[in-house]
Amino acid sequence: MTEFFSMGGFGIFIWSAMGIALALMILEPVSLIMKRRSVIKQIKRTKRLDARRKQN
Amino acid sequence: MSLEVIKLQCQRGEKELFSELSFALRSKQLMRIEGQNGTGKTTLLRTLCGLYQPEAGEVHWNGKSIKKLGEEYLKDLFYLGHHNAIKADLSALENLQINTALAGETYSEDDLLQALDDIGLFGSEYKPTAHLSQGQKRRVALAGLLLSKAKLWVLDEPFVALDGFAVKLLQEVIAKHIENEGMAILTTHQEVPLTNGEILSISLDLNSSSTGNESTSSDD
Amino acid sequence: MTSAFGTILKRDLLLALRRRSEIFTVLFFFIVVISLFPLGVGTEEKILQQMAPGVVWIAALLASTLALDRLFSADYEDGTLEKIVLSPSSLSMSVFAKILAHWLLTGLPLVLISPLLGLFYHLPMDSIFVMMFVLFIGTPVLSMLGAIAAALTLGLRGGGVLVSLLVLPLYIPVLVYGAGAISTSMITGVSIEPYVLLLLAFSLLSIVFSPWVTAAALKISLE
Amino acid sequence: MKINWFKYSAPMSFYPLAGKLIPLFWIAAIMLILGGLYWGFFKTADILNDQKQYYRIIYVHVASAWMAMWLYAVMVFWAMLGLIFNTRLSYMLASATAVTGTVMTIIALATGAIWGKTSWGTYWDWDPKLTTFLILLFVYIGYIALQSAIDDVRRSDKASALLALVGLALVPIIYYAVNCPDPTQCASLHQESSLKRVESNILIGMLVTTLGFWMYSFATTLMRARIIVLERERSTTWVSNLPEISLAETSNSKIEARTETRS
Repeated sequence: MTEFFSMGGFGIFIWSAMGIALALMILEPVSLIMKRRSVIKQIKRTKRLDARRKQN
Repeated sequence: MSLEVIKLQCQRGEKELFSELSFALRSKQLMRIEGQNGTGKTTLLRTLCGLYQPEAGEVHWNGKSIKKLGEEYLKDLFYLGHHNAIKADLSALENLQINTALAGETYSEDDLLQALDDIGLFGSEYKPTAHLSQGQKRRVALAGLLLSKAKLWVLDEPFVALDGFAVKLLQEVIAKHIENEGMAILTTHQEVPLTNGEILSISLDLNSSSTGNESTSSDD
Repeated sequence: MTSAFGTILKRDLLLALRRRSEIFTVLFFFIVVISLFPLGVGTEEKILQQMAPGVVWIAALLASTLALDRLFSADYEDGTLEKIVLSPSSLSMSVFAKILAHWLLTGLPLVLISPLLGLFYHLPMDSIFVMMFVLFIGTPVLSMLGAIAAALTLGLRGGGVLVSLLVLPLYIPVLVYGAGAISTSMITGVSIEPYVLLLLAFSLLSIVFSPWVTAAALKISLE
Repeated sequence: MKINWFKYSAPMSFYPLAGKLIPLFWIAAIMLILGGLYWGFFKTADILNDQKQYYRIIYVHVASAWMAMWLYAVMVFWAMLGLIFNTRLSYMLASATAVTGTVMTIIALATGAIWGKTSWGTYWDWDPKLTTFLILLFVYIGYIALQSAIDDVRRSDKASALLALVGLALVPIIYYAVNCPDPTQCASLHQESSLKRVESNILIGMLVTTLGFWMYSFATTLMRARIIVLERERSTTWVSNLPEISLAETSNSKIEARTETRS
């Protein structure tokens, strides 16, 4: 197992390359989900304000 | 000569300014565009000049789309925007000469000086316009109107910053242009009395895409 | 057709004449940047000779982007740009006139002052002539490509920095071959012809296409 | 069968369609990337001797590098479509593609630098390829910067589309300049990068991973495009009728109660 992870001494490089790619490719969709939530929240807020304005 | 606006729709950002706007303008007609700030008067004028692409609809000049006419249309057009289109470092005379040359017209220096004199800039012809007052700068821009051979004048708030004398003068100039088979579109609150011609008016309202088009004739 | 071209060219030169300081600012920026390098990296003749081509070109790139910001924005602010767009003549030609004036005012002075800087860097006489020549055929590309970026960023907040960001990467081919030609000229027996031909090709291509693209960009930005 | 393409060019019909496709792309992306890497890590062990183990970086590096270039082409495609047909959705897709393209370029650069350390012993070598990707990154960033500097949506769409086109015209010239700084000798460079020389076993892993990266790019681009659609069309009725936007009954009555007590 350790032999697999060390990859003939190149393990640190290989795993850090994979790690960088993985980190960025997780960060991107996560940030998109968060952005989507905040946009929806914002739209809802304005909609709620509009609804209240109509009531008064 | 005719300008036709067909089902024009314009928007700024998310906001729709107007839609389904149609009207026609012929020789000897003057059109006043009314409306509060932010209703799209300037955008409409810029659309008529081809500076702004409408969301939908077309502008026709003599039956042909201005997009297709291109330079052909620009030859017949004089546009005066919010800015005076004059260079502060150049004199009134130089500015006038450059602006008429850009419009494709050449005049002798005497003609140019005469126009500046007529608009009340006698004595300031050779000064850099940076030293002129706001009203005088506007006059330099308007001096171009005195010389312009364009058939269609599109003027955005032409009376702003002018004093009583200049307002009267400009009214006369526009009236004369209309009488000479010309046409003009302007945004202003100022009355423009015509002796011979027709005044149309359009008003752009906030939150409403419909436009009233009543015409008042002062022909008789 | 040509009247708008001539009018705009003459007008821009006249305006520059009234405000000479703007030309000199760019020129002195160029000189100052070039003079700072030896102070930073040492004054050894060998190093300076080796660095000179790159330094001269990078200083030229920076100086030309510095001036780009004002290329259209002055006309935009006082409304004369609309006058030019609405003039019944080809907008590409008018734009070409503006870019040509811009090059005459900011590019050409750099070419003319460059021999002095060649002396700073101990360049041989032949290389100084080569440098002047490649600057002469290369700097128009800078003005041409720069005009596109200047038109796209017209009237934006922080437009000046944005112009540099957009345009500096696009200058790379000119930098590579412009500096390459000067370096090669210091090696005896190697022809600089390929470099010159490539630079000429870039120059011609940019002169043909840039005014047209810039005109399209201006129309977009004026809306 | 005739498909009404213009129907899907409208944000209103695009939004729900994209919403349905995104999970599918995610599933495909995860499966393909894991499959490709599994193949690369476990099925090619016998091909590589210990000195060549670092070759495994290639799966991610090549996939991201290809995507960085392809996504630029995709972005230009949408930008061009927008400029020609003036469809709003094309511009939205163009700007949605740009960010994923930037991420791919960064991954390609980072993994490329690590690859460089293992094979050449240095992280950065001004290798023509790495340099080109650095410039591609600058171009992507310039595109995004221009877009975010312009407030007016219409102008920002058109201006950035034009910039993307200019970039497309110039990137090959820049690539040539970086590749052949000496115009008399550049034919000799980069022969080794052709696919033929790559072991077919490794190639399979590379292609499968790349396909997975495509799916990933589709998924993130569509996600971003949906957000852009929401932001730009927020004032339309179809957006406020969306299930995710509808105000739940409970929260509605809460507000009513609150307003009542206040008045």
